[in-house]
Amino acid sequence: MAKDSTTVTEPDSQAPSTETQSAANRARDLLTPEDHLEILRQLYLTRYFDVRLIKEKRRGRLRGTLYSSHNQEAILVGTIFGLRPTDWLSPIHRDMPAFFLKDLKSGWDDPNRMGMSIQEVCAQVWGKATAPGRARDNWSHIGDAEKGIICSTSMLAGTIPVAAGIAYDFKLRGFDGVVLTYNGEGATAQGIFHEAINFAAIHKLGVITIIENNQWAYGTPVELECPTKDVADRAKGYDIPGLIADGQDVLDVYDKTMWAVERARRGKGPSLIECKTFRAYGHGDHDDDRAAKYRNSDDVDKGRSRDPIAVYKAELVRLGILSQAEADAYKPEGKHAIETTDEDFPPAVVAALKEAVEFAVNSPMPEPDEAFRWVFAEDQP
Amino acid sequence: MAKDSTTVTEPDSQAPSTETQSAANRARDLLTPEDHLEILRQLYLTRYFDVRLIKEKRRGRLRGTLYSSHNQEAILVGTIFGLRPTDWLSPIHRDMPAFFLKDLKSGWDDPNRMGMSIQEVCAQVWGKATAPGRARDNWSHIGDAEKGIICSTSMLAGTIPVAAGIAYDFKLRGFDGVVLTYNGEGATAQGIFHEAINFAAIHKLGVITIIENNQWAYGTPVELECPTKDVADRAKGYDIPGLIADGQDVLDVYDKTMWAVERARRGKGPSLIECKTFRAYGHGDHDDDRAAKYRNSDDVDKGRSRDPIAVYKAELVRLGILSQAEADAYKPEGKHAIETTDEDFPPAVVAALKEAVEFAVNSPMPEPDEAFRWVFAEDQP
Amino acid sequence: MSVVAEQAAKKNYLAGLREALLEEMEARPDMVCIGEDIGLLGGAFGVTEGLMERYGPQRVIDAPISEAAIVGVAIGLAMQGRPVMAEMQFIDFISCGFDQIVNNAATMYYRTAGKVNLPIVIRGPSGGYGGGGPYHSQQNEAWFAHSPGLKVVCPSTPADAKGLLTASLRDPNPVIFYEVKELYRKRDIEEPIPDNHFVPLGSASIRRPGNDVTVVTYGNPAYLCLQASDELSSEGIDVEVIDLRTLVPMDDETVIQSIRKTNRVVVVNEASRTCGFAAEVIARINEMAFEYLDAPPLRVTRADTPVPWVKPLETAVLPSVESICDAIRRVARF
Amino acid sequence: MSVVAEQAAKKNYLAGLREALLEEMEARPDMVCIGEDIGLLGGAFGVTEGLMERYGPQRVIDAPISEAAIVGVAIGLAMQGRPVMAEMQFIDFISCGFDQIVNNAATMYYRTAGKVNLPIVIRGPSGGYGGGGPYHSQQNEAWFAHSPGLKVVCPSTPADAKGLLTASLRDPNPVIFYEVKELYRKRDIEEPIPDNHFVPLGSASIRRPGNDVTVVTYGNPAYLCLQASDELSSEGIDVEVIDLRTLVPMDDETVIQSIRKTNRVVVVNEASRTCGFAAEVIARINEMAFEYLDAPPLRVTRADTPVPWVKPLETAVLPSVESICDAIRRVARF
Ligand SMILES: Cc1ncc(C[n+]2csc(CCOP(=O)(O)OP(=O)(O)O)c2C)c(N)n1
Ligand SMILES: Cc1ncc(C[n+]2csc(CCOP(=O)(O)OP(=O)(O)O)c2C)c(N)n1
Ligand SMILES: [Mg+2]
Ligand SMILES: [Mg+2]
Repeated sequence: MAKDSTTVTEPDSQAPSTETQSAANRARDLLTPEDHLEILRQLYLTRYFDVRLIKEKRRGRLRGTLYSSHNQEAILVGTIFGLRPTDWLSPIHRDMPAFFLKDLKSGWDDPNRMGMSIQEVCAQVWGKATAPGRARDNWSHIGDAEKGIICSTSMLAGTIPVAAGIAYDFKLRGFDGVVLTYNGEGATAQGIFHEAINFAAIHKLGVITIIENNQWAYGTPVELECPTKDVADRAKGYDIPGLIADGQDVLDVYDKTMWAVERARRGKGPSLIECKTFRAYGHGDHDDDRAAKYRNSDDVDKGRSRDPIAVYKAELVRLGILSQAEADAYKPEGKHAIETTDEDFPPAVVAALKEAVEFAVNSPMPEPDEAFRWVFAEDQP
Repeated sequence: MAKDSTTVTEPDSQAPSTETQSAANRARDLLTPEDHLEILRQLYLTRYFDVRLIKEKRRGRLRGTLYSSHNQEAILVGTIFGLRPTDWLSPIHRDMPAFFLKDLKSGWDDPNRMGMSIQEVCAQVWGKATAPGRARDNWSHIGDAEKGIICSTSMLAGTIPVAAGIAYDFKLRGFDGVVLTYNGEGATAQGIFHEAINFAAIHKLGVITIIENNQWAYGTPVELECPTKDVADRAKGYDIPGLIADGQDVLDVYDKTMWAVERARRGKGPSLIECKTFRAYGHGDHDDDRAAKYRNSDDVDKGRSRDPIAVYKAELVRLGILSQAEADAYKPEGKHAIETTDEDFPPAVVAALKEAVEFAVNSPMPEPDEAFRWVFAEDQP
Repeated sequence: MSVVAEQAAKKNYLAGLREALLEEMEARPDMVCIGEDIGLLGGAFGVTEGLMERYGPQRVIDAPISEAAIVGVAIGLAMQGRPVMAEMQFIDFISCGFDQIVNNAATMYYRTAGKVNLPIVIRGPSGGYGGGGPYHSQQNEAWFAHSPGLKVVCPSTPADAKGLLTASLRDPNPVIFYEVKELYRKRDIEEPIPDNHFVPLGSASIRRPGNDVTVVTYGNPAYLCLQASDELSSEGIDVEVIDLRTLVPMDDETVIQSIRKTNRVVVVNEASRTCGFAAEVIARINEMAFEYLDAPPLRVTRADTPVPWVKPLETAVLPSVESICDAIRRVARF
Repeated sequence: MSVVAEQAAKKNYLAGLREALLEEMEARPDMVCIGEDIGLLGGAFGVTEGLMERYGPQRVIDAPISEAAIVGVAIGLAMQGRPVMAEMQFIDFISCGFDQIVNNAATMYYRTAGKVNLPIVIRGPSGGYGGGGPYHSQQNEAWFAHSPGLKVVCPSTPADAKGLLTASLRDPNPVIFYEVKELYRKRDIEEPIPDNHFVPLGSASIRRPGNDVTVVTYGNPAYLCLQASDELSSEGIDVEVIDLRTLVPMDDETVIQSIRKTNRVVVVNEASRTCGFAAEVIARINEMAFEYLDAPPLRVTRADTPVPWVKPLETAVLPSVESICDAIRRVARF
């Protein structure tokens, strides 16, 4: 997970690997100080969203399973920040914040933005009729074609072919959009992962596969899911770039993503980006206690030791964008979710969640009769 | 397809690639002159079997589709020749001769040998009760656990996980057997290909995946099935050796196979061997005419120009194992199947087939009532 | 029209399918076809012959041998509003794309509460009687009939082939379309196909009116049932043959009406028996017309076995004119 | 035995399953278990807890997330004579391994004409009522009941869970074993389980004898049916509840016997309606006991929808005590 693990596999002969390396490190140079502050704000928001849900869940206020994204925020923020509103996403169970992070730059409350609002996402978590899909499926299985988010099933890696279909449509239309799909390292063992990336590679589609390698797939370590040294090596089987990013470093994730995105926009096809990170808690909240059985606590401490918020703030101080005092104003980093308090987060972030949770709580449940609707579409006009 | 395309990818750090290269070229040195003559005999037999079936099929004497192995004989003979009788095979539609080639060295008629007899294979083709499986499924979908041959379904690549299961059993028993599975280059696009090789690689199982890259999957060229330069590159996604063999050169196929087999016997896990060849005719006999629509005849001529029998005989002359006159005694090479005559093959080969076909023709059909049997096994004692 | 001209206008089942595809591809420039060997080759059976020449390799995709990806890609294209035809080279291979169909395509409209519908037709050659063995003879429609959100169609005449495929391609929902490959080029069922032929999904067709026994069927067995009816008419049993054509949604009305008249019914499907579609038809009849039944509704189906390859074995397990006659006689004489 | 000791001996459904696995693993050193997270973790629900500690990672394989490979590897192991337990983390994910099950495992014995049988149990948590949504609530047993060569089992009590899993693991055929996850730790169904408990496949159990209406069911709805029976007894309707326990092979005898007595039947399955197993039961009843029916056999099933996540919606589509009572009343008063 150290910075020096950062490598780029670029089989495309037009782009020699040294050039590639530097290209992959240059995207961040275009970020303005405002961008940096927005990224930090998004990291806080992502963390706080998770923390809040963890607490709500513990208090028994939520149904379903919470797959915490704690410690993996840099992957979500770093991959999404540089996208265009018209690009597509397909998050998985551990990526709940991705739904609102998409196009968040357009403003948290812009109803026309190409991402979901935090309200909508909370409505989904609380299972309300105001959720996208009216809470007919749970947690992260939401999508919205108008917002450029694929609605996933539970079946891991199952949205990659859908992403390929959307990217194929882009190609037919001459549109240079990209589709990012998220997958755990465990999901790379699925057959559909192979079929879909194979198809995308053959047709040079703008599909970018983000692998959140948090070392564990539920109770199974990565070595039992993937035989290669790095999960990124899977890319070699398709002659596509397999990049490795430091998943704790939002700027490294951002660089690698932008490199792959720009390449895809130029019609050069898919990439795979392995973001190395570590799952902070149990697989889901139901697994928090059992996880201690299969994960050694030293490893867990080590895995959590590079908090992405801390890593980024240090960089911002180094860049002179934040003073040390500003960096220390809010300090959720390094704390267990339930040890954090609202004071650890910027008031605007706390307020945004408060409002969203209220919206969710006050939203109506779907009517039972809805259950029988929308099995089939009526004939279109 | 030239000899110089012969390369070995050996990610296993214990075996540096130069050593590997020579290892991969040394297996043939252990062959005796008798072995060489047996290999030649097997090439003739394999060709003659196919030729005979093509003719029978044209005369309307056979049901089902014939997927000719013409021009691909070196792959079958070269991969099977060095196996032990207790190793397993899983041939596909184009590998009909593989069933009798297995353990053929033990004698064509040895009832205890660990391969099927030519009689049995013909009985299958003719759909008779004397076929393994009593002709309940067609052509190549036969198997025999006692003979170490997996019974396949039609679903391409679907036997690789079964091979992995058998190899896992070997591992549990401390037995150093290997399992060879055959797949076209097209079949490498299937999800199960990925899942199974991934599993085999994780557990270092003795599964060797032979890819018969004959450039076409039915009417689809390899570029539309596989995005990598060589199909062997698929291996890189699993950190297993991906070897490339000249599929027209039985000794090169033999060398590469033996290298992978010996490696597997040492517990170092699976390999993939791409054998580059060219499909001589249509996908199946029903496609012979239509194939001209999608395959340019120059390419076809070029693809067929290095007949594996000719290539091998030239080598045997060079080695002094055959005189030129002996090499010229039988010359099926370079001829279209229906242009060959029985005089183009050694009399023993012709006689063996004659006897087998007679056996098949004279064998009884299964009784209709059998159709209702063997859906469920009775409780075992 | 002279007899000669009328003869010339007769078309086979496969031609009906091809016409539907060509016309829809022509009429809707956003439509895409995807499948194995459908382009350069024109399909294993030639159903897509000429499509790639006309509409190019971008709209007619020669897919890798990846049934699951074919369906998944079709979903993505359909989400973008494109009608998609996805071919399974044999419908037997649909099992390799099963998850994407039943869990992803079937439920998308439901999961998005009516926001995203998927105009996808997954079609392919199906059925036995041709000696194809276990993996080239399946009619596995019951799996999909049991998966809410999928329509399921199976035409048995050239005109229905065209009319139903057209309707399926225009339907906003995913449709699993079973083509009967033994009928593709069958000469004696050729018939003229009206221009712009469209057969709405969910309407059965009475292939033969009759008063004594209702036979409900679809696909290839429709012809066996017609033959059986002819034979039985000489025995004084007047059979009504209903070809369901669409299984989901099923035309309950036509079936129930018929039973109110005949009070006797036999249901024939060529798939294996347990949990086949015939069982569903019988359950519905019980629910909707129990009082009208004067005899037990019987099923004629394939035995609960795979379809064996060798001809006498295949014949033994599949419905036959004989087994259909037997069942009809039994209910007629009950 | 004192009350206390007897209390202590009561076991839950999950314990029954675990015992069966542990005992078979102990008794048969060649047996192998394979599945996602079954080893280090002990299974998502703990059914395999302790197995890896006892039998090591070679016999208890933590498989990659590859349902198709899990089944395929199980086939290879079983071909070598090993009994195999293959876990699907949720039975919903079985669709990802569908082809290997229906085309490979199910038909191997048939295709080899009785030479290769496959002692594989594919088991996993199934069923709704827990708010799992479309992908953690399925009971997709009808797909497999429709695939000849597979046995299909679904226990509803702790003792049956153990006895049937033991029988399944000893069966020489592939068995798809539906565990009802809502029953895993349900306190009020705990019961003592006899030592060496074995329940032969293919035998139904009469959970409540009665004279007026037969209710045929299995799985979680068995409890709804029992509750409904209690309610209806106060209305003077005496219900006999039959828990099929095994769907393939089905115990026709017990069902038919009961109907000969009651002349009325309701069939309940929690899967979606069309082509669900209830339809099969009704078709068989028609074939075997039509003359005994005094009322139409009715079905109570899930609506033809996915299982929605939010509780009121889930409740709306699944069978309930109320909907079961309604159906029973209808047939009782017919
Ligand atoms: C096809 C399929 N099989 C099994 C599961 C059950 N499951 C849900 S999450 C999970 C582990 C995923 O691990 P990974 O892909 O590494 O993602 P992570 O949870 O670590 O983010 C499993 C096995 C599933 N959702 N889909
Ligand atoms: C899962 C699956 N999909 C489709 C088919 C139909 N099919 C049979 S052979 C074939 C082409 C195979 O090409 P390749 O793997 O290159 O082998 P080759 O025939 O060239 O030897 C296809 C598509 C199949 N058998 N299985
Ligand atoms: Mg993970
Ligand atoms: Mg090929």
